[in-house]
Amino acid sequence: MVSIGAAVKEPGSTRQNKTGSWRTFKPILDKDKCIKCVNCIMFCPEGCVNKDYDIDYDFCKGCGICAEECPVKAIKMERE
Amino acid sequence: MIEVRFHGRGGQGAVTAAEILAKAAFEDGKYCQAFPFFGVERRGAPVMAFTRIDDQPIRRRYQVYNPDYVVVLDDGLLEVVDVFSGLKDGGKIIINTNNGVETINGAEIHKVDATGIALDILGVPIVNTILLGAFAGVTGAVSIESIIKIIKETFSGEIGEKNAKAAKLAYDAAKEGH
Amino acid sequence: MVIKVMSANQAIAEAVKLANPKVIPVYPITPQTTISEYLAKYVADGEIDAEYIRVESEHSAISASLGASGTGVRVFTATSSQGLALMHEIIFAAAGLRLPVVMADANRALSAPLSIWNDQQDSISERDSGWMQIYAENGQEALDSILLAYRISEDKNVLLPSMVCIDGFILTHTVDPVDVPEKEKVEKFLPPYKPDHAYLDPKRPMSIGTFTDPGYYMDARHDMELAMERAQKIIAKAHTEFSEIFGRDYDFVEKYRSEDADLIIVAMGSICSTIKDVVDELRDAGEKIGLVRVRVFRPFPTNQIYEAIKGASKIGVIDKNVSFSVGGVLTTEIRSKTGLDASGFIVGLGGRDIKPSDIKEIIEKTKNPTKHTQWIGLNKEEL
Amino acid sequence: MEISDKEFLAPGHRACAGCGATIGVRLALKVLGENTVAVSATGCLEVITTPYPETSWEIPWMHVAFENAAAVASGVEAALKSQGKTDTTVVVFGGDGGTADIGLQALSGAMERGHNLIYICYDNEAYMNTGIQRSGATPYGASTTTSPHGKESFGEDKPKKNMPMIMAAHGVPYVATASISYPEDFMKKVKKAAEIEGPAYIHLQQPCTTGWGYNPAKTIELGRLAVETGSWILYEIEEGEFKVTYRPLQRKMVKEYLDAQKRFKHLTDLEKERIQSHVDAICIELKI
Repeated sequence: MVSIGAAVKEPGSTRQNKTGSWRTFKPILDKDKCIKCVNCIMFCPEGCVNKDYDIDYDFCKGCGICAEECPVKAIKMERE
Repeated sequence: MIEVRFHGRGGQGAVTAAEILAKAAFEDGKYCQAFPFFGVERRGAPVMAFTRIDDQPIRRRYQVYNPDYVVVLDDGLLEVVDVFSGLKDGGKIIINTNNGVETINGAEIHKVDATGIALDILGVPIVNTILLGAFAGVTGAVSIESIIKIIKETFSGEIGEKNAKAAKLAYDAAKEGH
Repeated sequence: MVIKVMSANQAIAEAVKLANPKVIPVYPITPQTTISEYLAKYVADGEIDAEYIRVESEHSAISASLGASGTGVRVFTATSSQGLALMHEIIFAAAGLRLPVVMADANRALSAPLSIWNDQQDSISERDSGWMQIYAENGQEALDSILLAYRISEDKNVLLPSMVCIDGFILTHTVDPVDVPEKEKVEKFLPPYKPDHAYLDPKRPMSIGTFTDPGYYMDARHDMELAMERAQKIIAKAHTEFSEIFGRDYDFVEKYRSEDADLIIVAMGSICSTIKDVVDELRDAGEKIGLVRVRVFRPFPTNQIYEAIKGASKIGVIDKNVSFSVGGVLTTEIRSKTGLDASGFIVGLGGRDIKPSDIKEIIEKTKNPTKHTQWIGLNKEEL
Repeated sequence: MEISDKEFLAPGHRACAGCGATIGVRLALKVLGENTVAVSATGCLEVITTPYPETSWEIPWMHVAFENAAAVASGVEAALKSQGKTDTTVVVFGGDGGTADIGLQALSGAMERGHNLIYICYDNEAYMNTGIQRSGATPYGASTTTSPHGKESFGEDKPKKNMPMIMAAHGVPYVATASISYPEDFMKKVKKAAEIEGPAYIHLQQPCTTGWGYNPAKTIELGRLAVETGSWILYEIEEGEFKVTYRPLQRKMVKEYLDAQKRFKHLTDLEKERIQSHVDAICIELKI
């Protein structure tokens, strides 16, 4: 049964779709090196780096922007 | 049913006249209908408007082809429009003119120098309300009281008063003419 | 009861004033324009508490209507002809989004060649959009139909937009007496719009106008079909309550001296008034002639039409539209939905005046049925 | 600047890995917060964020069609106003096609009518949703599927339409350009746009990994190169006052930006020089 007008009343419900499976390379953050500059948080297209710098691998597509933009090279992209 | 056709030029108020006549007839307790033959004509071009008055609700919705009365707001139209077209036998024409106009096909022609009255009272050559006064006087199809009431409703303040006065003047002149 | 002499356009504006929408996005187009003007004046005079948006096109008029309706408020817009055609894409979206927008269409011919005068090609061409369509016969019905349209569209069992169609100039610019109902009566008939299905509110975020894959789209469209079917009952109920409150009776079809008629003419809109005069005249002359006026065109009242015309041996259907190489749309739909034979006539395109003699010609031709579409009122040299 | 930790665009959306559009929307919504209604034009963003029965949006969101987002938003804004909900922000996200081409009329109308809304054009310089066709915002020399380079063509042969200046000509109180690669600058502008009464327009450049042809990890780097080379200039026009908001310390050569993308790969040195001198002319005038 489709809702009236195909409206979606559950905000943020794409969370059901775990895009982590799209990944070929996985970002690994070395928290000892991290200087908490927020670059990875700001620039993540998925918004899947939280304020404690934990990466949500359920959604990370492995684009590598975080590793590229990390000023101290604290993030490494590793083969899945 | 009484059917009336107005001939004017764009901007002269023929459509407004047709509507005032309809509203005045309604005020008299009759049923009514008024509508323009709405062209894309601009100011100055010939236009037509129609009014129907009856004791019964009016349903028909086509143009008036055989009018009982024709009102001509501008005698210059005689050159370009057949204002006599379809006029019923014994029909009447009320025409704004200060020239001689010939009787055609036995139609009863009533000449009103509406422009003269308009210039005297209104200061501008707007003749539609004056011809409605004359129409009431000539035909008796509508009361002058209702015409005056609707004129005042349509034009507020001083303009309404002046138009009403002009209409009454034309009405009285038409009555005297009988 | 206040009866005033007014045009159908003013009657519609009066109805809108009574329905009190919160947003009115409109764009002028002949012969709809005076509706926009009356509404602008009412808003300027504080007689309607609404946001009046002077949009830059009809496309934006309907788009803004959808945006406003999406926030859960009542909206109104109006258009005609080219304007409706320009809206076409969003007309479909309005129905698909299930936004109960009410719109007046001043029926006017579509270009080319350019014409500002009446026929019903514009709204008929939107018949597959999911909008309900009512064709009014006069100014009174135009006013009443706007109130009915809000009531029906906003019913949670329907939630489809409505188009109230009035013949350009023949109704839009013709003044005759119209009863403007009291506000209290309208409030009794028309409850406030309180949507649940589409409601942009930060306190309860929802996404309206999503993207569907083949797994959902067809079901969403089927749901519209079901809503259109449900609308039949809702419309009937609204008619009954309207009659109780306002004392005026409406139905899907109006039967005029058709009960015992041998020959029935079927038509929509203002032409029916002229046909009634002709029916009376011919009845007086002993002919068993009747008229069936289709008032609600969508949802298509198949049963009501069938019941109204099945007893006649000859049926003539009049269309002010044409589907080229097929015929008039009302004709073909009546044939296909009722299974009855009917002769089809095209009249009045681009405002050609329809006289009693044209109606009589149609009646005569109906006596000799044909499947061939007949155009009535062409210039002699065209025949 | 106060920036919400909260995400208003949920993950799980169907954007390409490395998508610049979703970065832009995330950053804007962090500034605007939860009391916001968003309207989208048809395009990548709409398709990737609302695959029924799911949505990525955590705020109310509406989409109707491609060319009418500004008109829909006009209706939303007017309706909120009619209900006294004037504290709710209305934001529009339209792509460059939906803004500079097919949606220009509706946008012009909305801007000129003075609705209190923010229109953000997320500009990836071509119709990416339908597969990289040329738009009015496609830059000179870019090869797209409808302006391909070939024996007789070097790709797009017209300069990019100057949308922000078209908006400025409407006399709206706030117009700005921005880049997702300069988030602070962008977010400051979004904040200003929200605070200003009346329409605001932000033209956000947003590199597209698929359409521009580069490694997804380089999205931010490409946006930065555009600005550092002077190919994309960050400025704002506040109440008619023009101000460059970011000046590179040392302007890089445009070649570096062009060579990093597949869409410019075919250009000859001569063509690249032509682009360089065009950029130079503008930058010299603006003292960049």
